[in-house]
Amino acid sequence: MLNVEDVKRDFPVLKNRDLIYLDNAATTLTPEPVIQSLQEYYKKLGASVHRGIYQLANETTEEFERARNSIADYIGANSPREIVLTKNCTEGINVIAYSLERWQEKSGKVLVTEMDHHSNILPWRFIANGSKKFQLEYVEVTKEGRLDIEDYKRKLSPETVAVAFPGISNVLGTVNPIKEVTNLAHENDALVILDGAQWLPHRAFDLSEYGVDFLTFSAHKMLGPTGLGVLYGREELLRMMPPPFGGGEMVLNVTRQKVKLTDPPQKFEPGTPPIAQTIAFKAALDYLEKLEVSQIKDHVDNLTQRAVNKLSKIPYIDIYGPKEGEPRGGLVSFNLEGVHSHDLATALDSLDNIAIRAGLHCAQPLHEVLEINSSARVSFYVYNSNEDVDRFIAGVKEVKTILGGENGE
Amino acid sequence: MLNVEDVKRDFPVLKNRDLIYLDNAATTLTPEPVIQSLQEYYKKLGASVHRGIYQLANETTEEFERARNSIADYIGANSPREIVLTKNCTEGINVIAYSLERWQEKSGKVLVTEMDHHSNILPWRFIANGSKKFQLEYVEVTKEGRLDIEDYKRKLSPETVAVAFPGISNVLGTVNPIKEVTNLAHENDALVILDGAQWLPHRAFDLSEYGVDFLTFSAHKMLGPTGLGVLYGREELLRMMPPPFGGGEMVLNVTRQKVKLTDPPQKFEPGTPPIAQTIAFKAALDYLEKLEVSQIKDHVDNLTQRAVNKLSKIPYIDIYGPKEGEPRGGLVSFNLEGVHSHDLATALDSLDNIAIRAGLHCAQPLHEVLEINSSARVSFYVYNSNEDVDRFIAGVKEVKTILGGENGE
Amino acid sequence: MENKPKIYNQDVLHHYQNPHNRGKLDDPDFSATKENPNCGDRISLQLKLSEDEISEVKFDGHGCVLSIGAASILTQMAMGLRVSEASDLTVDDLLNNMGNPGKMRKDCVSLALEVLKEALSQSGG
Amino acid sequence: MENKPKIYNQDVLHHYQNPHNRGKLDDPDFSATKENPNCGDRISLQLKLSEDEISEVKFDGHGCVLSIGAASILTQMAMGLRVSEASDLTVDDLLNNMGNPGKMRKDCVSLALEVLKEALSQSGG
Ligand SMILES: Cc1ncc(COP(=O)(O)O)c(C=O)c1O
Ligand SMILES: Cc1ncc(COP(=O)(O)O)c(C=O)c1O
Repeated sequence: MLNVEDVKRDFPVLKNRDLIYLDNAATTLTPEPVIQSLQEYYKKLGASVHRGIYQLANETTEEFERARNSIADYIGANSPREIVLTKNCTEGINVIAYSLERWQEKSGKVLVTEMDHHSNILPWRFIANGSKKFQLEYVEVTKEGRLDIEDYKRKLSPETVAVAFPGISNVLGTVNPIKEVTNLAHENDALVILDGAQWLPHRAFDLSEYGVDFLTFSAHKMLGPTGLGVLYGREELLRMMPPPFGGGEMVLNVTRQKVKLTDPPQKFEPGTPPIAQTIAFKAALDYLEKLEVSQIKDHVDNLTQRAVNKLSKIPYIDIYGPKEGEPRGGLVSFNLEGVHSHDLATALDSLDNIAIRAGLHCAQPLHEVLEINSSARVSFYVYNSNEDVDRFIAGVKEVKTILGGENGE
Repeated sequence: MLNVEDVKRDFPVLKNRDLIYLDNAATTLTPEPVIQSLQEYYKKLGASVHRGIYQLANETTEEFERARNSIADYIGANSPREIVLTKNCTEGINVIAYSLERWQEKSGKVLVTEMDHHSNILPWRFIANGSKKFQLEYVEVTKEGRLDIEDYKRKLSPETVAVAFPGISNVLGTVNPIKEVTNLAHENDALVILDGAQWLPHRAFDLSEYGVDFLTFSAHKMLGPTGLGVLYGREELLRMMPPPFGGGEMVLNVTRQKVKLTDPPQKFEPGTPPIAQTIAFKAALDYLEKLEVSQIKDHVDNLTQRAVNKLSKIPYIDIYGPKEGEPRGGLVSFNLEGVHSHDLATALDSLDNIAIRAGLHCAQPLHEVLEINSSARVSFYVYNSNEDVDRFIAGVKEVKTILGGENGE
Repeated sequence: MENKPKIYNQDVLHHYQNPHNRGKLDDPDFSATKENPNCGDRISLQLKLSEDEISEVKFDGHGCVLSIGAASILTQMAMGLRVSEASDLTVDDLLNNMGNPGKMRKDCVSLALEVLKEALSQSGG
Repeated sequence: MENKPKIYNQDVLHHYQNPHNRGKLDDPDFSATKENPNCGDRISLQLKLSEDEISEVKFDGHGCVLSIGAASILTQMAMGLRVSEASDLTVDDLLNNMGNPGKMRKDCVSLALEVLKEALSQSGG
């Protein structure tokens, strides 16, 4: 079991502010060891990586590559060559979308889902609009908030180029059947891109178990610094695929006429990478492993179920996504009838410093499907306690009394 | 005059290591106030920007946008809406290249120069290869290492779509006539992209003086953190141009069929931006302004001229770029006959902890023009002293004695 | 850290619960509708001019306390103004009349104002 | 922080200044050339087999102390080896024979080895 009080002590923001932070699906707070790592980097290292011949550059490069190794190990990649460092999860998806478009001989459909974050919709859409090669299609979401596997099977065919979907929906909390989706795609020779932004923070992920071709996630949603994302790609694919972006550090040889690229991952990392952030992300992963990922999952699951249970008992509330007791990934989105989600967020913040999210959560197509204009969302992490959930629930009830009963319709 | 001893004290790496750091054109060391700013960010703030309704998100957003304002002011932009935050200088150039390709009706030549960094060559080349719209041409460099303005005028025509060039060459140190190049381009209705990576660190830059359409640079080359670059674009252009990359935080409205984008700069910043880095970059700019940019320029110029003078007196040395006394941007590249630049760098590091760069400096086409396989480069910044230059010179002489006289030819 | 506001100023809450000038005009001179895509709030506004003055104004739509409250308050502020005067209204004017709710929700407040400006711009004013 | 190496091991420097097996074979069985694009160093290598053994090997090219030194030392190491044995040589074997110069320059050292492997691969070995 996680000892939440111990964990909380590692997070300076929670000491410096009176705060119940329940917006973890957007970004997480930062623990001491990560802050420490950044500080050490800038105080003791700080040269550019790969090209320097002097000692400082060598040490910096070694720390940087050691961090890349840790990331590879964390997700069970075969090699650090499969780990491309990006600035956020979104960049990784864009890189794959552009690269696939140039590389794929096959032309046909790219499937995304109605529950995708804009970051896993718009890159594909921009590409599909600009090129005659790809057409975008949306796999539907059932009334219960699950991926509609029957609809997926109908839309999937040997003409499908790629399937992009989230491990966990950032609005519904739905935990998708990664293996099933992946196997079906592979039977149709379609590549699989998994948006792991909401999965990686609190669930173990082993590539050898799931077999996806690409995986993207963000460091800042799992205790790491801002400005860093990870793109995993199977090595043989990364070797064959052309990098969409050009720059320094990615070429073996450039004459005015020819370019010879380096091997992955450098091939996909033009320019100076986010060095300090990558090294500090290793500190975040070490911290998560120290807490134990399975413990983190249990803890987050408990908080989430507690929130679902208690919320369901409040009258006039709509909860989206999986039912009580069903698997759910660390978050709950809901609406209180007669109270706009924005008003709820403002009120909880004013009343008791409870930070929750309200709006569309960058998932507008899903809100269209749900036929709602916005929703409120709470999301949990290692430093949240049962008491945080209870104060949140008390807050919701209070807001209902103050603002409910009349709405702007 | 800069008081170098005072300045040095602000840089922990220089206290923690016995080091003469002369690889500033690659990346610079980090001063206390920037480290402090990062630490404060992660200890006191740390929510996601723009979308949060609670107090923590509000404060984070305000700090973040305040930093964007500072960047705008630093380069004399009309508005923070002209400042797009990227992960490095390279990303900025890629964004512009992709966006122009989609937006420009005009098809024709893009001019780059033989002295460009790969980061200002390959993005254009990748685009030119993938599209029939753009053809790449190189403006030549004269024997003296200047941009060949006559060649430029010959290649420039109303069919020229864009001209991309560096303010200062990262190998030659040549200070290019930005205004002249820009005016000629504009007379031909060509857009101007200035690679400011080597200019911004030690020279004032005022957009209203130079009138370029786009400007890119990196925070990590001017005391800022890794993982941050800046792309400036004239507002009316950014408004019209389509963003090449999709994701969250950049849309007003997405239905399954339509997308309505936000205004710049958010339109070009899909996904969670490098928040902490942007805020810390403001601390770097404040620090530079405290030292005074004109003083920094004088100081760096003095060190550079001292190095050129003393190097020229060493027999069997080839120095590239501007002659003694001519304007030169903070760096000197050279070769010692009979000693490979890699050996020189290793030797200086071993003998006296002097960190210099050796190789191609991501500017291989230029090395082709110079007809050399590699070069050694020293580059200076605010914490370097005359003594650093002198120890470097003494080191070069010592290496010559140890390794010179026989070469691998 | 600034002091937190009470959830909402009583006045704003009152306007939200009992909005003024809500509804539709039969024969408006100008009208406009806008949506805040971040939350789906939608306000439409109709107005009639008599000479150069706003003689009637009504709004309709759905939204949060601040957007509905702002719309209600704004219609009161706009009534009787000349087109040029109404066009000069700023978000700050509106915020002041609402007891300055936190900046985080500026977009909610400005929606009504944007709709008004759009309607006015059609009048060429 | 590790201890800094002397600039170079005396032995390596000696090989650089007086390279062994430098030159060209008249009638090589296999040959290969590679360049390290980071610095322009270029090594070409030629070899003759007698049965399955390397009976003659020469290299030529230009480069730094480590790439030339490595090429010279490697040709000595390879002479007389079976194709399979030579194919099994690793950078670490080579580094060990060079007194382990710093890792920062591994690419300089590995160039000669890569050229050897490329030549050997043509033999089908
Ligand atoms: C002239 C020039 N342009 C572009 C770059 C690329 O900068 P970054 O690696 O931060 O993208 C550099 C730095 O190496 C440079 O010197
Ligand atoms: C499911 C999902 N995908 C992608 C993203 C985008 O992550 P980032 O903003 O770090 O690029 C997010 C986070 O908002 C997310 O929840």
